[in-house]
Amino acid sequence: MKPAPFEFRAPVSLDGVLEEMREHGEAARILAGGQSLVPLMNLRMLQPSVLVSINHCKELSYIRAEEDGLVCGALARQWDVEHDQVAIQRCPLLVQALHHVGARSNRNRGTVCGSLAHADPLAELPAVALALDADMIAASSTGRRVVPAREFFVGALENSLRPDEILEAVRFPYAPTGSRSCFIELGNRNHGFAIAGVALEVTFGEDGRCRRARLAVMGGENIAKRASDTEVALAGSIIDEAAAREAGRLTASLVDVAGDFHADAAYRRELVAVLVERALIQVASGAAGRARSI
Amino acid sequence: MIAQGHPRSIGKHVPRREDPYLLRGEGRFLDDIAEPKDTLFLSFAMSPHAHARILAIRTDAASALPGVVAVYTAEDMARFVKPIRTVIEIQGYRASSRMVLAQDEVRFVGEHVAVVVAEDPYIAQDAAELIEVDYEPLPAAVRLEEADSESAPLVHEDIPRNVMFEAAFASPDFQAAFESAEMIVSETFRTGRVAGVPLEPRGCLALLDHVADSLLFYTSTQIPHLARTALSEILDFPEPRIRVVTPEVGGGFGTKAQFYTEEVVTAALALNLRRPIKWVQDRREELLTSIHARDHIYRLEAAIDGEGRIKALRTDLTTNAGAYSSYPFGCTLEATGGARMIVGPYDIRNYAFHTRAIATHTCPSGAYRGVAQPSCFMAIEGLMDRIGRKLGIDPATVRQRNLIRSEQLPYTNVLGVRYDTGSYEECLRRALERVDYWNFRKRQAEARDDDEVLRGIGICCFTEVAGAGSGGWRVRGLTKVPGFDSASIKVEPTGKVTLLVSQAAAGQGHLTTFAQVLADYLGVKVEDVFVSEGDTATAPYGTNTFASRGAVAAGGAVIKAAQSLRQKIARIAAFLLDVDVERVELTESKAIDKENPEKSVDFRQVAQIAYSMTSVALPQGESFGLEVVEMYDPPLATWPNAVHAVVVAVDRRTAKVSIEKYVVVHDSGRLINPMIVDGQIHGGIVQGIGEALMEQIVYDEDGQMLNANLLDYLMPMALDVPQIDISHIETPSIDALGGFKGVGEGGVIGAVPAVTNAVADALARTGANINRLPLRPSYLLREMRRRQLAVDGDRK
Amino acid sequence: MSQATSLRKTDVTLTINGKSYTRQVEPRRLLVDFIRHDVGLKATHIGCEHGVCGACTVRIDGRTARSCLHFAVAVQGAEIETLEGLSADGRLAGLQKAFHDAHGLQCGYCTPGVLLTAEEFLSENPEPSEQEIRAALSNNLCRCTGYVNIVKAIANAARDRDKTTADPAGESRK
Amino acid sequence: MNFAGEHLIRSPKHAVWDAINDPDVLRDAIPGCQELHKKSDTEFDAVVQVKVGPLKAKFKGSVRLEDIQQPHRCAIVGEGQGGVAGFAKGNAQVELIESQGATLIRYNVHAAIGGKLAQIGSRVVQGVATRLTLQFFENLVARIEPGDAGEPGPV
Repeated sequence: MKPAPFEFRAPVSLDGVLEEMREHGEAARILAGGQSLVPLMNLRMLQPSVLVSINHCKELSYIRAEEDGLVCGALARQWDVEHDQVAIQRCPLLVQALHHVGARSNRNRGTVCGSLAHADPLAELPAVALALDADMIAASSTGRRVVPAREFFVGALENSLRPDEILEAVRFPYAPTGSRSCFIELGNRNHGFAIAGVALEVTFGEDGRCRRARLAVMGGENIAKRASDTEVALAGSIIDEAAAREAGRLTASLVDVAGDFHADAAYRRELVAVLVERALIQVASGAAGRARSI
Repeated sequence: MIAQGHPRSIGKHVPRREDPYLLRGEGRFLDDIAEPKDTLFLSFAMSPHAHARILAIRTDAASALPGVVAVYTAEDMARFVKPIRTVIEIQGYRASSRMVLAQDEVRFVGEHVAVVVAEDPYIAQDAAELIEVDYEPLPAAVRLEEADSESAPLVHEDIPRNVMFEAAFASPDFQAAFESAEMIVSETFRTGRVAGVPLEPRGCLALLDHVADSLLFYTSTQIPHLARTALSEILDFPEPRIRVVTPEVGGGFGTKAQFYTEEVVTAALALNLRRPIKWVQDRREELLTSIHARDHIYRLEAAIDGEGRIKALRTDLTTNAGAYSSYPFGCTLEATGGARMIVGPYDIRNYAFHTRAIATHTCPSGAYRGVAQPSCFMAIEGLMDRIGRKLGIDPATVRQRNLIRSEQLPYTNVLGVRYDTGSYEECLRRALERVDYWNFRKRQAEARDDDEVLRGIGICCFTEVAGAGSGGWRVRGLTKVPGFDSASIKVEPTGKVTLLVSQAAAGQGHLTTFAQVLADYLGVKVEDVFVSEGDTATAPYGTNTFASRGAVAAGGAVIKAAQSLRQKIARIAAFLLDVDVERVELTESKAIDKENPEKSVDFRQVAQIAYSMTSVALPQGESFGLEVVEMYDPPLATWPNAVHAVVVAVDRRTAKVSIEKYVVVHDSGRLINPMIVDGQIHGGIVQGIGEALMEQIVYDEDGQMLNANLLDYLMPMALDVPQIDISHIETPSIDALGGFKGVGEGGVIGAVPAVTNAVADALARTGANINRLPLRPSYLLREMRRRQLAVDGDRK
Repeated sequence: MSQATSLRKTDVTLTINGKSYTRQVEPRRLLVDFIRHDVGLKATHIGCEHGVCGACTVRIDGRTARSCLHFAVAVQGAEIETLEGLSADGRLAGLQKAFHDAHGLQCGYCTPGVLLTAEEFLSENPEPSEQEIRAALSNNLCRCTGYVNIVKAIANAARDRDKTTADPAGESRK
Repeated sequence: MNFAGEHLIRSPKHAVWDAINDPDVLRDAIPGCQELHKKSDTEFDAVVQVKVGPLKAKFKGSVRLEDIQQPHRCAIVGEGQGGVAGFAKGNAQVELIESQGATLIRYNVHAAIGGKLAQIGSRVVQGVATRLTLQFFENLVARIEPGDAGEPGPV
């Protein structure tokens, strides 16, 4: 399929981009890497009348280690974030998830913010943003606002940006020293869209008990979801096989899953339970990615 | 008879001469052909309904779009195109004809309703979306299980209960044998609908030669000659003025061995508008409209003795024909194929089948690699395992007791089909050895019940129908499929050899393998042979490329032509060497005097004489030129056979299947190029792994396809494929020239049953009965849980 | 081209394989169509147009990318490379020979995309394990070869490449 | 796609029944409904704009009330042509049950999509259909309950 016609804008500054969004808003879409957007345009499911490319806005292409987190600009390519030393050291969950995002050639061009704004129910990065309470920096010609991840993701392919806003950057909080994280997903094929996935970060206390667990799960027709009840249940406990299995069972009961021809609802629910259990065991056994303080 | 003393080329791993230009990206596939500046492009409007009456089609908005030249509906096309009608002369078949665009009624989602002709493919698609069609949705017959019931909506008014084809057979004393047996083992098997999905979608380019008023038609096809004849009949345009040229083809697998409506529309509009027309299909259209396959239900009953031998077998087969009978193989090929091939390598003396092809409001089915054999062997090999489980005999032993023994060959099976040679027992013995079968069974017995991983082993012993000659097609009623293939050999004046064959490769390496055959049988250096095929203006007429026939039919034609041309070359060489013709031997592009080999003339010298280009005249009575064309009709069929043995591990908690070991012992008779044979087996196996584990074209109950994209129609990628251990046994055919048997479809035929049996074996401990495809984790876990609930129920 | 569409057309200049091409195209013109039909470089193939199969893989600014997921107008100023360019200057010679020797291709439709993917992978992973090769290839669809000989060809190319490019200081190895 | 659910509405059964048959109420309840004209007591022409993130599709079609057993039960049947995107149809079996002066509205919905929407977006569209159904019944509840029910809680 060939895409439908559109007008093309390629402003060279953020202000230029925001001006275009102010003018066109509803009818416009931002083009960054295009790895999620263009397939829908080629299949003519999505026919924006104005496409605003940010690829010529050098000021949006940055990965900055700031005081309270790693900030990725709207043009930060997934591959660059995946190989950024600070990200590897201090945001291991983000890097682990990026390994699963599409093919290498998708990650070369796809951006972190693009994947977050697209909010596909089975995309890995929204689950990570929710798990880590990332902050989305929304910019418009009238100013900026910070949207916490739990308020950013509304539903399948839907975020809470206003029509004239763009996702200028995302801030991933650093993982606490000594915390361990892992990202697991499983699909009907060994690489490609998952049926369910788990983003987990656990901070252990000196006594080896779980001081804080941050867990988000993706698995169905809706956007990834934070499993807060499970986090509360895990706090203060030793993560052994029994605790891991119970946490998996509890999380599965929280997630709303729906069946389709890839997998029925019962299977998705059971898979969420198994993946949470295995993620916890992997984190507890120290085999997971370890956050190192610089 | 091979030229003695000639360094054999047949049997060698000769790297392919096709590779260099493909590796530089210089292969010209259909859409790579530089079309003329004034070429127009097509885009089709497709039905969103599985079954609906067309009330009105408004094309004015589309026609008005700048860049659009014309918009046609079925009524417009009827002026210059006849419907496609698939003729199959077999008892029980009801022909259905199909207009190139839906007329009055649409019968499957994606069926073409109108076509836009525009100056640019983007604009053509814009316009296709402006075509407004008023439909009156009608009830659709979609599920195969219900499509032939009394109340089911009819796909074609004149085909009662949608039964497009029905046939039955019973061997003479079947009933007596069936009733006298000690025990009956029965099972129902359901295989999932899949598609060939070649990486290059279909497409064609029609060019007009105004002067000669002839049509030059490029199309991504496996059947150039059959397509040319069909085009001539449907367009009522003289066949001599049609030239079909096959470009590089990006995979076929049977999908491109059909003749499609879009090919007719492209050619018809070029003739009508007197302008070049190009149509390139996109992936969504390809999944919606290229033939599907394997949507089958098998009900098997085997009457067995205490030892597990099948005394009598009954097959009830229902296949989903889709909305129309595809051209040229129609809807009967899967129905007859599944019912006839299922006896495979087993000594089953009493057999009965009832088989049917049922029309539904879905895309037409057709001949995809293996044609029903992957499904029918999944059924019979699943039954063999169940016989073993019922009697407590190991499935391998059950097979050993049922296999045709080598001393029975040549063997005529219960359907009167002759297996000339084979290695059924030897392939099984070696496969069991290479997969370390008995040790696996030992380890499996020791495995604990609460293991996180369940392991299983699956076997498939099978025969593959290949290289079918005219007799084989006639017996199936496919009289429009000739059966012979042909080869034209020309030793050119410079001594080089031009070989033209009636084939059209899609990656099988024909230019290399046929050169190897000619080199050995003509005594010419393989590098002096230049092969070409796929162009009906040069290649002689033939049946073309499908059903594993290339090596047998075209290979045989090359041998026949070489044997007749050798005589003439030897005579002229004898004249030049002034020796008796018996003393002449052709080898390495030279004719030598056997008695003193240093005395020789090369092919160039012989050719110069034959083309009267030297001072010496051609000897008395000899004709000019060195050219011959031979047609070769293979036997009814050749019968490669193989055994696949597969070990899988299934995660008990997620039901994810991983293949740990894959062993193949294959007998394709005499191998021309073992490297290419292994490549065919690898590709077939991985298509089989996809068909078993993840591939399915999904229609909902309203006949809507839910996965016309590659994110939802899953096929294996590199991470889903195990190491594959292939070893060969070469038992040459005694019926087919050259002893070749063919290999194109063996990989997929063996893989589907072997992987399915391995998974079923792994889960047998949980009580799950695995008998339907694909084996998605969701289905496997549900089956494991079903039995566990029952067990929990009992325990409470 | 008809008068109507020319209204919406703009001049797009791309550098492909080191050469600059300017064509008048609509903004929606996919990069793969610009390369194939507007410039005439036909080695890059279309298999799906929704970013799954990898047949359309090219390099943008030195990195592999799917040319069916980019609009030509949006990659102006970037360095585009296709199989024709990489093949011409010999950079792929080792891989091409390995694919030929190991029968790593049958119909050849996926081959351009596979070669570019393999070249990027090998340049960063000189001594890959078989599993790493399979992971690198896990988004290039091939329907003919079952990937067996593709993986073997890449492993062979890595081994041979290792001999030629390994310098004593071992910098070339990461 | 099938899903079910129920809502308690703090108003009497006959008021809920009247609301379900009132085009003005339906127009407010159906998410993205731009037009709803009465063709007969039980049939309305409708134009509904479905917006899911970047995906927008405008459906022209009809809403019908069928198997009416006043005031207990009826089926709300909607069908719409989405032009190129394909078509959508939904059938909501609705049952009203009196309970202490309030009404429990119980629904069982079967929704189906057709054409390109089904072929390409089935994974995403399923979630959308579920959410639009929930929204419909929440809008209905908000529209029917007397003012003092206050703002509908955060979704």
